[in-house]
Amino acid sequence: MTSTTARLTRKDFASDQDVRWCPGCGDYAILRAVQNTLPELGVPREKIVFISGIGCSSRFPYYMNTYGFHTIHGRAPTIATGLKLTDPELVVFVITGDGDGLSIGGNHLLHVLRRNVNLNILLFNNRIYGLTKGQYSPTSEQGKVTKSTPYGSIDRPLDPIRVALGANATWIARTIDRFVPHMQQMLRRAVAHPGTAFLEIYQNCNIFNDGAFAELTDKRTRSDNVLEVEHGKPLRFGSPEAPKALRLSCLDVEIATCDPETGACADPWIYDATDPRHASLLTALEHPPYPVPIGVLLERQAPEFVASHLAQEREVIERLGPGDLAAMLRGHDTWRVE
Amino acid sequence: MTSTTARLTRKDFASDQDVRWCPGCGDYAILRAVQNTLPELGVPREKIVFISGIGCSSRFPYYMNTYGFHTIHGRAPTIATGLKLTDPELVVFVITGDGDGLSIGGNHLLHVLRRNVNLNILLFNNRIYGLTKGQYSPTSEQGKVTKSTPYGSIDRPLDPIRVALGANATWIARTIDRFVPHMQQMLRRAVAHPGTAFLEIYQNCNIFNDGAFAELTDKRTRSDNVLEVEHGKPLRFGSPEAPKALRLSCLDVEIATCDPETGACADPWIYDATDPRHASLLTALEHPPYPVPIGVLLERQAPEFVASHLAQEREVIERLGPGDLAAMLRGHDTWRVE
Amino acid sequence: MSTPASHEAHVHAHAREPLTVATVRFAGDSGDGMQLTGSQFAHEVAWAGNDLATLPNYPAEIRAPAGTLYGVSSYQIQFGSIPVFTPGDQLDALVAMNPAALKVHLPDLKPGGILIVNRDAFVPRNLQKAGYESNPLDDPTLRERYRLIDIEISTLTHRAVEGLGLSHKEAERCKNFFALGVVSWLFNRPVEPVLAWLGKKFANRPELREANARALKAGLAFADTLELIGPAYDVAPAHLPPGLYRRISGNQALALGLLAAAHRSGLVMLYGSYPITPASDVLHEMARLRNFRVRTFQAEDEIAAVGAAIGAAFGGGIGVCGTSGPGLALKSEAIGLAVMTELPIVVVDVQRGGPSTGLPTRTEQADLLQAMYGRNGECPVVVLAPATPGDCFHMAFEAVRIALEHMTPVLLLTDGYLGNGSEPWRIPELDSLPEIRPPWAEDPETFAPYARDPETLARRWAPAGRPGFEHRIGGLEKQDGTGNVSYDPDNHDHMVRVREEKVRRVAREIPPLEVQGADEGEVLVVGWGSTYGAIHVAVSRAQARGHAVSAVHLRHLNPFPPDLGPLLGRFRRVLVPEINRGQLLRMLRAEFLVDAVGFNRVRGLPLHAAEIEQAIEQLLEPGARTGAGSRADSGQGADA
Amino acid sequence: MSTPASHEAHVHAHAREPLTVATVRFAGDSGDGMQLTGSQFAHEVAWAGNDLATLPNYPAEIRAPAGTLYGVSSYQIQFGSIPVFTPGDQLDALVAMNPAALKVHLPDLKPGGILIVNRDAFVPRNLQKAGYESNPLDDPTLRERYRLIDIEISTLTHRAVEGLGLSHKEAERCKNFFALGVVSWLFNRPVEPVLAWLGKKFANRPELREANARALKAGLAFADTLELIGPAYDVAPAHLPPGLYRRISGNQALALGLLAAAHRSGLVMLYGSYPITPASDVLHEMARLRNFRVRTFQAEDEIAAVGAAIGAAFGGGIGVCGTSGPGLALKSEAIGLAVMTELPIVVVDVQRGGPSTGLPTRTEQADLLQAMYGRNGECPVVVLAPATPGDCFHMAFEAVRIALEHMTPVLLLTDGYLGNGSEPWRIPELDSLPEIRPPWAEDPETFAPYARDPETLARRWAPAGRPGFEHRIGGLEKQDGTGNVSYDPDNHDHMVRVREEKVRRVAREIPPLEVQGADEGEVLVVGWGSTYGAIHVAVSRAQARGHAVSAVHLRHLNPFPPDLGPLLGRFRRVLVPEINRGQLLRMLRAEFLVDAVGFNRVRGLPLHAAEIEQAIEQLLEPGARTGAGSRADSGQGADA
Ligand SMILES: Cc1ncc(C[n+]2csc(CCOP(=O)(O)OP(=O)(O)O)c2C)c(N)n1
Ligand SMILES: Cc1ncc(C[n+]2csc(CCOP(=O)(O)OP(=O)(O)O)c2C)c(N)n1
Ligand code: SF4
Ligand code: SF4
Ligand SMILES: [Mg+2]
Ligand SMILES: [Mg+2]
Repeated sequence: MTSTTARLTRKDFASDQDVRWCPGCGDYAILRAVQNTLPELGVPREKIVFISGIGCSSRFPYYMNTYGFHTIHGRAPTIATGLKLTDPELVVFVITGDGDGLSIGGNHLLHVLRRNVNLNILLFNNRIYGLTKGQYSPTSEQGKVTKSTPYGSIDRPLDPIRVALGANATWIARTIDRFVPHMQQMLRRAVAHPGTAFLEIYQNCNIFNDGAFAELTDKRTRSDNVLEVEHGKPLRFGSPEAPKALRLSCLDVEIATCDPETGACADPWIYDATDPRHASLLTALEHPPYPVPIGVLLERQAPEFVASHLAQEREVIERLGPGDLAAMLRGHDTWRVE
Repeated sequence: MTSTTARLTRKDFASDQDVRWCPGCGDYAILRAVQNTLPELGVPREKIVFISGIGCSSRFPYYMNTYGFHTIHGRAPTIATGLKLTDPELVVFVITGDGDGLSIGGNHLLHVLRRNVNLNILLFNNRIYGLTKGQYSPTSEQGKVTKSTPYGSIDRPLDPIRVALGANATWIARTIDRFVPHMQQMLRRAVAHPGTAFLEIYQNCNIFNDGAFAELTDKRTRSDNVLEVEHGKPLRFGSPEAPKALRLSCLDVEIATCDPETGACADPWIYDATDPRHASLLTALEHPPYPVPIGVLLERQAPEFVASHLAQEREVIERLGPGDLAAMLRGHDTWRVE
Repeated sequence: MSTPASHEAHVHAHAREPLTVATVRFAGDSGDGMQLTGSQFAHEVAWAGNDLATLPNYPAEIRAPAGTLYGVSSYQIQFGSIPVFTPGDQLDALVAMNPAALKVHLPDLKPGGILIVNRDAFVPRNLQKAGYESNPLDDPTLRERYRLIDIEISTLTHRAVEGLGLSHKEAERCKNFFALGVVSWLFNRPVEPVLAWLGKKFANRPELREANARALKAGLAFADTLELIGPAYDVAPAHLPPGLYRRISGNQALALGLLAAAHRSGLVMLYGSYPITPASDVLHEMARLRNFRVRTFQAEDEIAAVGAAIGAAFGGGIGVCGTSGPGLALKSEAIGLAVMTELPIVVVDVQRGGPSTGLPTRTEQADLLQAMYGRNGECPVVVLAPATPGDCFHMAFEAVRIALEHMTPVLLLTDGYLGNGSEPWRIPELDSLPEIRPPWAEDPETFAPYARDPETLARRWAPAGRPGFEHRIGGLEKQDGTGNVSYDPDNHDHMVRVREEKVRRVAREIPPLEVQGADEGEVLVVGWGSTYGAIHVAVSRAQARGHAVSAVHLRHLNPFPPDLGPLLGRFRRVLVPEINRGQLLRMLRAEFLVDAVGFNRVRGLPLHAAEIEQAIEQLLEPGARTGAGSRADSGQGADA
Repeated sequence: MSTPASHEAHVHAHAREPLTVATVRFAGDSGDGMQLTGSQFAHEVAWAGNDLATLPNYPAEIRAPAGTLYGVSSYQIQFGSIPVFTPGDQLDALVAMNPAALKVHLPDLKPGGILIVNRDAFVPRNLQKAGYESNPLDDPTLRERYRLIDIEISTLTHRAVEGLGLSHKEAERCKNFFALGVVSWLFNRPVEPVLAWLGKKFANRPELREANARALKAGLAFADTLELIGPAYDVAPAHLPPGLYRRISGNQALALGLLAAAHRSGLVMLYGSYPITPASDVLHEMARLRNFRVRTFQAEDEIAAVGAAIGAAFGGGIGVCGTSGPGLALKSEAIGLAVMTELPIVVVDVQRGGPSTGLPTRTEQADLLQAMYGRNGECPVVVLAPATPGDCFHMAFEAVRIALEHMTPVLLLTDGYLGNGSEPWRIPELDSLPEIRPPWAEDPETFAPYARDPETLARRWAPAGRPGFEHRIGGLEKQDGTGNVSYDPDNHDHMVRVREEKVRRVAREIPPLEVQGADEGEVLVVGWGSTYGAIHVAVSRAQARGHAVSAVHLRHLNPFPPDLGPLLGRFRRVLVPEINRGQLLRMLRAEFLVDAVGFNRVRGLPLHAAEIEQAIEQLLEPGARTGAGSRADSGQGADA
């Protein structure tokens, strides 16, 4: 029964439970991408754990033949943190939604990101509460008419990526449910990052918010609306017929047209994913007219929380010697009664 | 008994309760600054409300002879939001600490900022839990030795200003307990802002974290360490003998020395508080070597939450007519039993 | 559409047997529209003047995969010419739109009951998903045991809507209206209200209106013309008290009750909520009321929702927040703040199956002790519970009234069954609603934040904004009168008692209990909340058999009605049926030292009248178990 | 520093009266170091071999402004040559370092008791702040009523430390050691341990060590040489069971108990906590244990803390989180998750005064019903409560053991008095600690996440990381055995009963109750938690008067010990003293239908033995009140 990693395939990661999302839901593609990616990691199945909150997205763990925990609304990062502190060897994924992660669970997200616990957080952003049947979420656009906002919502939305930047996150990326190979690449890199990896996944809820990302995924409009970011590469987008690039002139960003023949662009913005200023400037651009960036937007090194904890533990043991329980019980001042 | 605003003085705003902070606590200066500023606002006393969470700082409302509510840990923004939605005319201050506002209450802070409710949030940041007698807080520096971290804390701290930026806040400022006139100016401008005003106040806890901001307040070191930001003005700091300025070369910021004679600096950064990119770049600079900016770091207009709510209410009433309770009770399909 | 109940019934040639009550359940895939079909049928029977009760039941999945057992959705309705108290135990008729629905629901069909199936759905793939080895429709015992009406509903529906240019999928979606037509014919219920509804619903899609109408009529015609069906029925209108009626669900009624209280008190109402099943519909209802100046706030979580309600109360508004069990758990600390600051808020808990996430779409009564005790310190609140969907209106109004007049948080416990279930509701006259008179602070000279009304012990209310009453409150212990922070030991003991007594004095306003039956006898059945109907029916039946059994239903759980103790004393035995493990039971035993026993089934479903009846019978038997008390029926539980 | 109790006592010429017990309280400004002084005196008496109990009491303010009434801080200690169960009711000696301390604490001093004051502090400003019109020291009645020892402590202290180069402030800070010297002399307690402590504490500040030592000795000398003092006392060592002893507070003992359990089970322990008075010290203690591989996590809030504990349990560690009442309220929802997923966690609640923020630095027992019922749904957990500071060790160990062996959350209720109070503690032998054997999943072939141990009903534990046991759990209702999500009504009812029965079976391991006194009689006093000492003393006294009174103290509150019911039945009356409004009382009445009455004082302070004794007497009177039961003493409460 001990799983060996070498021969694992996608199927080894599928549990025996029927998948219970609505037919057509974007969650299926994400599930597939994850199941496709895991065998490549070379991590034994038992060392992988999926921890989720509550929401359609959060049913994810049931479908993975790994360890899994479908917890309560918004609290998955706390449970994942406790788990990692207990067994640092585990590869832990946190599955959350725009409501789970940013509404009720916003604070835990903030703190797990600042602590930089080595977790892989996948936030399925469908800009709606799916499981409770269609209320607006913190990422829903202003004016949205939903069951709880029959006259349009008045809340200004949050951008998960900008929240993560504010929380001092070390690895931030975005992908889209329909872009399976891109998603798989992001998943691999998330796992490789030794700290909290925060991956926002745009996900279509075809029941309550169908087409929220249609412009980004529709073959006809996609190239003009999506910008695939790569570290050290120019920020190019647009169709082959009308290639474009972003150009950074100090703080200002313009859309430059490139030569459709050669593809050449004059002085495009060479993206530096290790520089938070780039992430900050790029994600501040409004879509439209600017394209929506996907890919790894930020990647930097910082001490990981659990590793720091263990290092401190080792240090203290070195300094004080391993704990002596009997001595500890005795304390400093004792007396004997005969 | 109806208070008239014209003749109010500082004393009118002091309640009859003994102030119960430790002698020497920075909170006293903040209290004084607030009591000094309120009479200038021309707002009758009964229209002013102080709402706090829990912490030393959160005892603030008891000392103000206005309406006041010392609520529970971290939740003041939620109570303030409900209050404003009920009575939009009130001028509401939220008093919170680095633990109250950023640890347990981080999520409410995030959401009140994004909604842009017209509140004035004063976050007393002493980088420690005062009331519970000295544990580290989310703003404590890494490695800090406290009661709960006898071997040094391993958490990476949050910067409240950057959290506010991530939350899409519309007005962000910082001041220091010792800088009373500056604080008063910030308070006036916070109240004037028609949205959530977020003011971080560095506050010395002389019992558990004494001297946390000493470099910034000490006469000898202060001018080199503190940068007073003003919109449309160059970012200057340093002593009269060695004046300095920040210079922005595209994304990079350098410290430039200015002419001590004339005070002239070549090409200083002219700060634009309406541009979040400026706030973002400035607050990303590490201190030291860079100075700590105080003043209004960001100020922009966006629809205010309660106003939007009321506008929607008016709109709906215009469109549907004022609600008719009898008709509402009847609904659409009735039948009569004789 | 105010239509007399004596409407022109659909006339058929067929001979009809009169029925006094009938129970029908529509069951099919989540995607088959069973909730809609059921509620349209409810609409018909209401329009026909019957009394009725409904029970929607749907899976936690939004759209569970087609054909699976867990994806089955159902809607049950009992209707009659006599008062109807429950959605019924066993079914007179079952509509099963696919094999999974048949598998799940057949056990509830009475022997000889009507079973309508869509034969087209009984294809191998579906049979397999439902775990059938062979097609059950081909099993002769099915026809022997039940009156099987085996129709190719899909085929006939497609035929009916031909020529309207519908896609295959769209056409298929009309099949529930065909089934509705068959059932409407069988029970002779009028389809006019459905046709009217279709007209409104599809005002902009005339082809869909036409298609559904055709499917409905095809069902009617099929049933009417083909002779395969056997007897049909009729159910005369019920003798409801005169008045204007509508059908209403508990969640709707609750929203209207809150609205009425806001109207009556003239105050701003703020409804703060974070969506949660089965309470979200209250938020949806409230959100529509912008033109009544009702303000809704979809908060970031349940704590923010109750916080907003508390803020509203501090500002002189009516602070209300609605949630279900897990949300109530999160609000615990903040409700304590409202208790300490003696601010009037109403917290609605539409209970669902627990613990933890539990069974989110099912009903339960297991939050009573949480409502009573789920806070740190001695933290008493008023607890109310409506008995029926329509009663949610009255108890919501009562909750606001008590909160405002007594300056206390009030917890209002409904449940998934009350919230989603519906019944005919006599629309109240606005003038019949009681006044609401908060204890406003009046004189700034003598004002003190914790000065109390000597009668109710309510402190005076001086909302922020009123000149001359500036004051500070908070969660630390208060000196009585001044409201200053006080660490004085005796003051604390005193205040703990005052808060307790303040809640207790609400009892002075509780109307005398209405006992169903004599006010003394052998067995008193005590219930609360949504078990009202089942208990009522069970007790009626026991009474009809000549037993000295009575029932009383508590709508005020804290404080208890003052006449409850004496009443309990006048019966030999007390039975407390609950959809929990004996929570009211424990409260009654502790308070009155009465050797009450519980009848407890925690199945996520309403209790059945029949099982309560049986529990009553058992208690009437000579030598019925005693003493084991609160654990009466628990011994056999742990069969693991 | 393992010193025989028969140490060389400080020898004085003075004649000494022997005492069996004495109660002393040190009181002064928050800045006067009274907590330190008191605990050093406790240190002396422990070293002298007395039994003892302590009661620190400090304001919620960190450093309240000097001289104010609310800024008074105090530390009380009772010590004796006989077993000591409480910190004492009335005082034999009071040290009042300023007028405010005198004003607040004088009422507790026995007539004729010793009153030591620092005359230097009785200046007009301080007198005024304390609300004295004139100097009470000049009021002759003070000298008549008490044995006033009126010393210019500040002046004498400054004189004693002269020449050490201390600032005025530093010198002034030594005055508490002068007072300690006086008290040590009066009761003939050895100052050696204090001198040793000073040596360690001020290893790097020799001038401060010297100054404090001089002040202490000056106090001793002052008392010894001046003849103004009257009789002095001696208290012989107590006859404690033989063994090695230390003094320990409840919070310390709790941390050590957790540590011992981690050690015994060999598992990683994660202690997650968010600071809160009076539980923070447990976090501080645990944080020091890094070299034991105990991991502490200061979470962003209480929900994150319990979440981390649950995560630890999922990973095969011991998940513990500690908090006080408001934090427990916040954890409610998450504890429900641990119940549903049947994961072993321990939640510690060091109770404080409530409701809401309440009286954060005071003690109370008002979270029992919250611990029992403060969650949505039927959500049973094991509830334990230690009886004394030292017992916190054993019950913390027991909590971990039960959690791990029964796969259940355990709530451990201590309180501010237990947590901060201290007593001599016999250091247990490591070998005497029981083994801890979690129900590990063993065979992957037959493994199912909810397969149970037939004896305990505990499910098998297969922590994440173990090959072959991969599985998924969560908060939705589970199918028994497989652990798959199940909406099946009967399975739900079954699982609700299994979770209940699993907790109930813990009762099989509860040792027989130890009854203080005969196991039948007139009155049984039932207590739990920190009231142990007061009840013990009260019952002893009543027994000494010849009354048929016994006591039993519950350390297991859920489930109850199996022999509790029969025991209750053997007494005519049952009295339940609690620092709440009758919470255990309500549980006992509901469970056993026993007409128990409560004695309830909610003053933020431990109960006094005398008042319990009086309540016992009242109950013994012929015609003592009956029936009113749970509300026995509540009528007079609401005098508003
Ligand atoms: C404490 C609590 N509050 C509310 C809910 C109800 N609830 C379940 S999921 C959800 C939001 C789901 O939205 P999201 O996180 O965006 O997930 P999605 O369903 O869209 O994938 C809510 C409000 C709950 N389960 N628990
Ligand atoms: C629910 C809850 N958890 C914990 C506490 C304990 N507590 C009170 S104040 C505080 C933190 C105070 O820190 P901060 O907000 O920085 O305020 P400061 O005292 O430093 O001004 C904590 C943890 C509480 N009162 N309530
Ligand atoms: S409701 Fe939306 S998010 Fe949820 S399963 Fe259905 S399609 Fe997916
Ligand atoms: S503990 Fe610190 S923050 Fe609190 S009152 Fe004292 S000095 Fe101020
Ligand atoms: Mg979503
Ligand atoms: Mg602080």
